[in-house]
Amino acid sequence: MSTLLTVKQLVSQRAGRTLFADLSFDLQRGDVLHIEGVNGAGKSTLLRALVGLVQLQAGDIRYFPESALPTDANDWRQQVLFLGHKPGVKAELTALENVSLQAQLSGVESIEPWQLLATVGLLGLEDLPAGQLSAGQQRRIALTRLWYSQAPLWILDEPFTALDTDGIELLQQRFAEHTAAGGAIILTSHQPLTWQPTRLQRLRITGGDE
Amino acid sequence: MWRWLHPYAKPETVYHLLGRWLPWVAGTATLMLAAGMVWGLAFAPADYQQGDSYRIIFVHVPTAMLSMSLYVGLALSALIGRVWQLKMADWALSAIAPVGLTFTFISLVTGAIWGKPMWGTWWEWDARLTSQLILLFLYIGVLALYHAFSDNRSGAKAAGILAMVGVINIPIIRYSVEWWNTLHQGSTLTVFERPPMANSMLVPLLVSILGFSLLAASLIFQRMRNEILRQELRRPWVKQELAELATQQPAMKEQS
Amino acid sequence: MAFESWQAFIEMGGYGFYVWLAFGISFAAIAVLVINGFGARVKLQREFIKQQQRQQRLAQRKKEVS
Amino acid sequence: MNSASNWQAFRAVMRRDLMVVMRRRSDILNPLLFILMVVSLFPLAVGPGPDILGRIAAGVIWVAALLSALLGSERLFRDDFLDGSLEQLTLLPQPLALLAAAKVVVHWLLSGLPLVILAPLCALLLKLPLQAWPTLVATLVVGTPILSAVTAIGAALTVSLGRGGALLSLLLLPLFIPLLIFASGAVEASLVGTAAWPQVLLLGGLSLLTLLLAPFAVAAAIRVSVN
Repeated sequence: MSTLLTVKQLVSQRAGRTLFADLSFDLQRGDVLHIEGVNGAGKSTLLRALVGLVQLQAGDIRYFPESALPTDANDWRQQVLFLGHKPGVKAELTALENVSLQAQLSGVESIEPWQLLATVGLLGLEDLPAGQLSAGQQRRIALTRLWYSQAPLWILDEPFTALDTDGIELLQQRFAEHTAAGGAIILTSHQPLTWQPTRLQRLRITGGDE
Repeated sequence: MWRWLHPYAKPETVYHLLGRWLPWVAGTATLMLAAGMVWGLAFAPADYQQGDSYRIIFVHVPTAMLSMSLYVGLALSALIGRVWQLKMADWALSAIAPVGLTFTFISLVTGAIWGKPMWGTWWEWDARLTSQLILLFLYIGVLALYHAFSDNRSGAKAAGILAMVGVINIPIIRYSVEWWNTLHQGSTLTVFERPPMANSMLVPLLVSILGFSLLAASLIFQRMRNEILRQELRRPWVKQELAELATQQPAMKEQS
Repeated sequence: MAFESWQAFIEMGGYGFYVWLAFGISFAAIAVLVINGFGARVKLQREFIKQQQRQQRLAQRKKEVS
Repeated sequence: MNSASNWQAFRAVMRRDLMVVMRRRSDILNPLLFILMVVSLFPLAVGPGPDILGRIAAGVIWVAALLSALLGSERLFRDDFLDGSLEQLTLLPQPLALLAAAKVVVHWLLSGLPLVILAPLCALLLKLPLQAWPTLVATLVVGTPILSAVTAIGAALTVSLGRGGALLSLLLLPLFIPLLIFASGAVEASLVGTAAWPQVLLLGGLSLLTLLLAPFAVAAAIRVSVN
């Protein structure tokens, strides 16, 4: 079962405007799907629709289409990791608490929060409230999930926002590991990838034009 | 996971269907209402206790009845919209709510006016009037929530959830208000609970109830049609429909 | 007919003010609702025309650019 | 795939919310101070005679409780919505209603429970006769969960609007009317010497019903709001 996701003929209209119509794609293990488009083209809407946060007007989204088992909603939610614009980091809690609570919520018990924070380069900032950290540092706290998540499919909305070049480099290394291990990634980004994935698909959403 | 988000009923079909029914329903409503009002005001005999003041019953009772059933209808359409993902049912909410609100308002005001000659005061904390007042608040809440969203679709869904919560609460509210009323020995004048009526009063009342029901239906149809147009503004058939209307009213076009 | 004259009908056995006030307010409220319904339609048409103009501007801009 | 059981997720949400609010103690304290101040306004407004105060005490305390519930309710989901935690919650495999219930429980622990503890002080200030104190506390114990649960519905519905305040009161206050009637009715019953337990029992039933149903409404409302 190498196909993780098939999407057929998605149609999205928001506030009376057609964002995209007849959008279809397949995602295999090891694939990276880079979704491009200008501001307001509907990239975020598409990603949010994939995880069921937004209801679209028409279309079919199927996770693990080759699986013989009936895949109910709970099943795919464990297999997909979604990170949106907002990092989901609590400003009142320290970096360390944020990481361990996030892991607990995703049902992962055996993590080393110190280790994870060191990996994303937040060593020495562990016990500061996250609200005192910069946007990029908060983003890094959220991104620690990528280092322990066991979900094969990552859906990331603008993961590079607010990160410095080191951070972007680090993240792309992690992407490479993930795809090499048979995972797949769907991401939106205004920056071109500096890393060349072996299997890169590009999808351009024009948006608005009818 | 799979889901097919297909439209069960085509908005265009419903729009035209409602358009075809509207004149008939509205026409019958006007006739029935006229008949009910004239009969009630001029031909029904005066009440032996309340004299002619009881004639307010011919608007008060129908609107009070409908205000309740419209709220239930509101919640029902919200439920249908949720369970079957029927977007048309979501839209119905914004068509029903203003009608229900107006009817609640009418029943409340006519109740208060009727109370003045009976109790000697414009407002009495009578169980029925108090319940009606709370129902008015519930309607206001639903409408306020609907209009607070810039996106009509989310607004309809949110207001639908509120309507469902409200409809579960209505029996509890009614019961609590009645209990409260007996506790405080409030107004004991049973203006609104009348003994079995003579046919000469009952028949015009039934005619009025029917008339108001049809009026509610035609008002809802009218608003539902507007709502369909608003939601489907980008569809070709709506463009055609509106373009036709625009050419019929050239003055309109220049104005904008 | 429950009344002997027009005068009696208007007076409603002394309750004329209340009865006519109740009926007046009721039908005024309904009238507001009906007018509001027609008004919404007119507003929709205006919105539609505006939208068309916006599209025309967009198309024109595209032509100029290309 | 080691995914958290429902119970684990429930506890994780509770722990996180408790920790967050513990860092912002003023959020717990301010509504309580508000109640105290509203309560002390009444003797100033209607005069300190015990006959008037004792009669209106239960009503005043309950109205103040309703208002303070509204005061703090906006924050229930606002921060979670703004920082993206709310949408992450909806994406968890666990039922959202369960996680919503966890948030309601935390809200009750930090707003309802302190209110119950504060009640004797309010009763004292308002010169509520001693025989009615147990009933007042009992109504608060069974009534405040309703307050938390229904408030959560309203807060979830308005969280994406940014200007929920007045709108929230508009939505919620009518729904609180039965609670107000039965709670103050119970206290009044014990004041005149009749049995108050039927009303308290009724409130308990309503409370259970609300706690059972409200999480589903909250979950549905959250899904609409993150859309």
